[in-house]
Amino acid sequence: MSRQHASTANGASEPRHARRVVAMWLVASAIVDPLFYFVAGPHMPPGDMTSSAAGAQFDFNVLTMAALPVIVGVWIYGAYTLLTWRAGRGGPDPVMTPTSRSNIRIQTAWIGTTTVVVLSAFVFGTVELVVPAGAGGGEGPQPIWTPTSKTVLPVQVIGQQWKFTYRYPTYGGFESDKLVIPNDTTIAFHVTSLDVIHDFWAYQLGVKADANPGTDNVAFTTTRAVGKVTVRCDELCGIWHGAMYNYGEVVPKAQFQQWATSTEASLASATKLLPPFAWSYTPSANGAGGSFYPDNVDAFSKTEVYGAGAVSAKTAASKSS
Amino acid sequence: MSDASTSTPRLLDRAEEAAYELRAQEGSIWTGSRLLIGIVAFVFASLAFAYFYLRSSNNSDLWRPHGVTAPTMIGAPIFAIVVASALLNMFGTLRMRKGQSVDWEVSGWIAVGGLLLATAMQIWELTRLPFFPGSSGYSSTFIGWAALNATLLLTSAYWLETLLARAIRMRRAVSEDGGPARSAAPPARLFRASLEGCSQYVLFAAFVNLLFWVLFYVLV
Amino acid sequence: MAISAHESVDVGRPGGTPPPGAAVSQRSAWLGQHMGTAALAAVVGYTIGHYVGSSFANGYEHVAASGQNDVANVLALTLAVVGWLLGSGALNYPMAKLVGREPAPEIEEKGVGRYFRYSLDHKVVAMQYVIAVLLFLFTGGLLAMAVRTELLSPTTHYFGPGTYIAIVSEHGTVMMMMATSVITGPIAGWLLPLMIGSRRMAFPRVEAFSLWTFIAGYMVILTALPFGGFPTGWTGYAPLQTQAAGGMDSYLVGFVVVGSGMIAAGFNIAVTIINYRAPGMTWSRLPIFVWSLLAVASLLALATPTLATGCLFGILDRTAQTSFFVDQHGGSSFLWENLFWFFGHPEVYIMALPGFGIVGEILPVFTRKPLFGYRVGAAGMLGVALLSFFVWQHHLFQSGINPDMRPLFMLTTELISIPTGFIYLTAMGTLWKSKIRFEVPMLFALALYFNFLLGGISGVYLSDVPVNVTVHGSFFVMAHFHYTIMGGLIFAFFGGLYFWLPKMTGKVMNKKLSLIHFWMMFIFFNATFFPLFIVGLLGQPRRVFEYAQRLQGLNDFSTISAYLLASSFIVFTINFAWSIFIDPKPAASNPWDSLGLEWQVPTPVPFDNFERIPLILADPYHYGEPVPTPVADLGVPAVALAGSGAGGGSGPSGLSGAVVVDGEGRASDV
Amino acid sequence: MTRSARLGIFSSLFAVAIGLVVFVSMAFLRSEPPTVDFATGHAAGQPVDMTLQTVGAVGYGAHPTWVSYLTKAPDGHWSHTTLWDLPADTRINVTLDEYDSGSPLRNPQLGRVYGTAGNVESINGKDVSLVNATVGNGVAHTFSIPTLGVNVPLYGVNGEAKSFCSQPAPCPLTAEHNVITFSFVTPKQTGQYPWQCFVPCGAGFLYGNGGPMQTIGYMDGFLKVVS
Repeated sequence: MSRQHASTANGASEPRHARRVVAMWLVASAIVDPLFYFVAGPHMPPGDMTSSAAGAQFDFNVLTMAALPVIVGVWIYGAYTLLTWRAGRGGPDPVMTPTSRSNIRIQTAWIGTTTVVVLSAFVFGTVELVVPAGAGGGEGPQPIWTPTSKTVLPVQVIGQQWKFTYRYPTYGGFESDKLVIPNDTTIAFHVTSLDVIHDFWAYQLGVKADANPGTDNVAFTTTRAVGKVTVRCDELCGIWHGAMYNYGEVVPKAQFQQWATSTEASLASATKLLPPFAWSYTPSANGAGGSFYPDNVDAFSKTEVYGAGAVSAKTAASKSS
Repeated sequence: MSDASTSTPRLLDRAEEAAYELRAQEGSIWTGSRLLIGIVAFVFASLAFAYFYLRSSNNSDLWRPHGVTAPTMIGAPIFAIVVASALLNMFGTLRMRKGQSVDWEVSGWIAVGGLLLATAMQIWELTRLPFFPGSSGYSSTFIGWAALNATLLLTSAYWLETLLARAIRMRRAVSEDGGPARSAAPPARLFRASLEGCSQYVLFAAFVNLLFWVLFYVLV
Repeated sequence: MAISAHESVDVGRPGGTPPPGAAVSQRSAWLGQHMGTAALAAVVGYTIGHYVGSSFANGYEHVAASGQNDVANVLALTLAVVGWLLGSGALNYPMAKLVGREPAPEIEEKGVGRYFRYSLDHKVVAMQYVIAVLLFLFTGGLLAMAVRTELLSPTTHYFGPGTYIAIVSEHGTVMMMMATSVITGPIAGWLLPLMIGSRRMAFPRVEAFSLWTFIAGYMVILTALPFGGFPTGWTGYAPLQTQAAGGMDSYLVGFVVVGSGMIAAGFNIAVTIINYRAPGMTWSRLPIFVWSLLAVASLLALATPTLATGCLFGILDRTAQTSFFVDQHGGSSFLWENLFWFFGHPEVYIMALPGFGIVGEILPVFTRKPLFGYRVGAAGMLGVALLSFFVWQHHLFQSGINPDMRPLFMLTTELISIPTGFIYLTAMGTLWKSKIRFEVPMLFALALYFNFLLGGISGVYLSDVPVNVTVHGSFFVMAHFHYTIMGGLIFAFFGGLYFWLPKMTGKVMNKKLSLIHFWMMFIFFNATFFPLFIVGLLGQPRRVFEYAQRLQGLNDFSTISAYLLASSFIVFTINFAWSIFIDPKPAASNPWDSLGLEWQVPTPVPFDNFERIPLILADPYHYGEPVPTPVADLGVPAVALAGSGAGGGSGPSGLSGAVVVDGEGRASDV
Repeated sequence: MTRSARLGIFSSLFAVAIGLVVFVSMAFLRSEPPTVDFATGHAAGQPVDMTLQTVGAVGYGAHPTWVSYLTKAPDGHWSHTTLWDLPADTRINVTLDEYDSGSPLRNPQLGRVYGTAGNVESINGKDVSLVNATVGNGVAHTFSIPTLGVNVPLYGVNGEAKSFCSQPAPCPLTAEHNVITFSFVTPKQTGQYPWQCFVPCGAGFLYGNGGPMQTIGYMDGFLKVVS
């Protein structure tokens, strides 16, 4: 229908635009997808130091493989239409055809294709979430996707304004400023906070979990290679949010064993001062130097307390000054 | 154009324009009052969400320690007054539809008084609480409820009062063709549309009070 | 037919105009209330509120210890807003209503003074909105420059860390507040009645109320900085919120104020669309922009109450010392996250959809083709609006809340890309075999499609839970939503401004400056934000003042591009001031040869918009017909013949009798 | 109105706007406490001596009730600041007079002394490597540089003591105080290193971490390490 008007401009028969666009798209996609996967893919963040990092990298690459043809397709389509039918070329005026308002076949195909793509992305994402035990994300206090490994090393990550510390319950519950974990081991990070919300982001480990006060947020990963780890806070937590980072290490198992036992011994006297190990703590909502809530407000529950409630002397001090 | 049959669309003439715009205004009041109920419903849905969220998570075992509740001796009358006011106003509105605008005026003023009384009591209740606001999840949500409910009741009373005042002012102007209840004059028609919406709103306020009465005093 | 149906209903006073009733006497143009009295009353209100708050709360133990009286802050800000409304005259009618008065008739105001008053003319309100929105936008933009300046260096700091966080938070909040109204206020406020053939918005006072609360919200949020800023970002996460400095009160009060304006605007738009469509404006003839507004209005009206309620809880936590968000006292830090994002996600579609609507209007005009897949496009907008209520927990994938729900929220989030895809379908279909004029509005529209493609596809990465582990809370997210909001909404806003300003102001923008603005904005927008995707993937969290040394190159590139992006807005400002105020050139009545109803009225648009209520004959997309179907019978000779290449064709009103209209009922039957 | 008049109006509005922006950013947003210079005139290889004090309430200024650190400048006068220019790769000998009362620590792990020379501090002349905050006067504040791994808990004084400092800062040596000394080495890499207190000492704020805990010049600061 449209073709009968199209040939008026230059007398030549109208080129088969749709075929050209599709051909260009297919060629471009066939180039960019493998190019990305094989050249850039292996270097995509966050690397493959752990199972969850490798999973995130793989998922990222798969999504990009799906996204690139879409982007390239829209670009090619856009460039083609804008160049071909720009008014400056002096082509014919478009003429209303039955399909210029709607085209059931194209619309159905479009909806069908996007639906299939989206549902596949959903299925893929769900499998990649469930099979690798939560893919390194925080799963809350009762994880429903747990690792198959029988030996899991629990590491408690405690966020406070503004630093992370790490407790090792299987080594007497000592608390360290540095994150050290063994290689080839499944780790369960138990992330909690002593005050506001933080977020434990161990970049190279592919682990991220919010640290909420009074909540034990569990994230699993399995280490695959030794190396340095950067830990950053990923949830705005106040003035030093940007400075709330430290470094960790994945070390060989024997080295970890040695580090853990020697640190347990050297910190023994400090560990005694810590509250007994618990999966989450209930710090006082009041600070050391006088209260936010009045002192006579109800007593707290019986979970482990970081920081004692005895603040009266301090309150008196700040009042007197 | 003017001789086109009624099945052919044509421009409205001036008189039809006026009628058309009046109908649009009436429709706006109808739609607007329903949408307003929707908006307020989302406010109280948020409160209900907070209630159930804190209740079910029971953090630090402090949803409602020691079984304290807000004073029922104040809460129950508030609830009763609001429901009674809403029903009374609804009854008045029904009488109004039958042309008895005075019945509605009487019941409406009583309802306004009731709603204002309930607002005052709701605020007064805040000074009579047996708990500190920050002592538990229950105490917090209750303070939130009191603040929101006082606002809800006050706006209901305001809306109803404006209608009652308008009915009085309008009475003489529309007395010839049936008073506010029957008159075909545009102000009367808009007034009735607004009253319709207002009555629904007050009923909705009563429903909200019923729901949260159950949540805060009964189902504890 | 519908026309006959409404003839049969009882017509109040045949031949007469509706009597205004007992009208409030019109205030004097010189002595009345205006922005000056409003500001004065706001200052008085602030002082009273602060005095009252200080007098009874200064003795509280925690206030005495901290020296920070949130009660006084909140009372001062609240009473300042009340004073502002009182002084502006917003409360005159609500108070007159208490004694039963009818509203005053909306009379036409003249002169510059009307732009400083509580005007009930939707066109005046919209122009007030234009200025307010630009003020908001440029304030946020300057804060963005401060943010980028700090990020020039990973370890040496231009601002203190507390100031930096305050600036970041202020930037985010100002921009989010602005973006909620950037199109619904100025552009929709001006055009909605014209597009649906109405003489007014349904509730002109509600319209004006939304503007004046919007301005009040702007001033309230600006007080955050002198109050010490707030450290939470625009998301305001509790319990940091409860702990924060006095600026947090401005955030909470400000969002309640702006939120009530948003609710008012959404309410008014929805009611107007439903009730004030001209005869013949059936749902299938509604311009696509109006469809987007309907979707947005429902989101504004229904999602914002949750935010306002959440902010009320926050205010209570800070002043009455309740414990909504404090775990140790029976609250929950998750509660705010849920309430906030239940609003927050519809909010981002509040910001996306009007942009889609605008480009949907611009494209047919500059391609001379009907909008392709109109029904699909409209359905897509409603679909996005509906789905947006069911996706909020995708912001909380790593939070530890409901892990079992993650696949569900991943599904709903990804499903949104289907209706969003419809928007691309309509654009691509419209471009096919068209005749494209690269005028400035068209360039902005095309830029939206370019930017939103990257923004939308990066959203799929974020919705995928395993990938989200890496990208959540990083600069990747930041780049993503700047691509959707700035690359989408703000480009659409400027496209819309360039498109409709000739009609709104009767003046033309300088084309050369407009083109410079566009190309600078487009190039440097991408140069600013594309590197930030990479920065995020390489591990830089949001809202940090220190970052890894190896990321300095990318950050600096982004910062310098951001400066150039900002200078594009200087070009716009000069263009706007020059072309509209300093050296105005009159615009043609229909410079783009649009078929849209809003272009068929004369410029300047009369106070009543339409001399006669128009009879809508067709949707406004009948391009490419030998004799284009006129959009409406206006009852008076149309000011311009639509359709550039369409040749002759008689005036729209001459055609009306001959056009066979389908049997759909008149629109305003409710 | 003529075109040039309109041009004049808009130009002056534009100028006012730019002036406002410059003022707000320079005079308001960039305002911060003064930086005490310990680097200029420092002989390479020599340690730097630094004297600090912590007080329970500043007693003046915008926030008289807030706890704070104070710094004694090389010229001997006390400055209400927490920003220091320090030479790189240099031993810093800190003498800290602690005038504030103490409390138990939120995280008792911070009772350990580490990152200082010998991983000890000297409290009133006695070397200590671990402070038990639950006994005695508790810990008033800590001096911690997280990125350098330095943590020094500051043992509190008796808040009920007769000579407890209750005057505007700086507190005199006659008031009840602990003298705490320790030394650490600045890094070779120049740059700004944040330091802070980890005791939630912001009275009247939720978790005690607001107010002075989040304000430069009170309980937070920077070591500006220069070459």
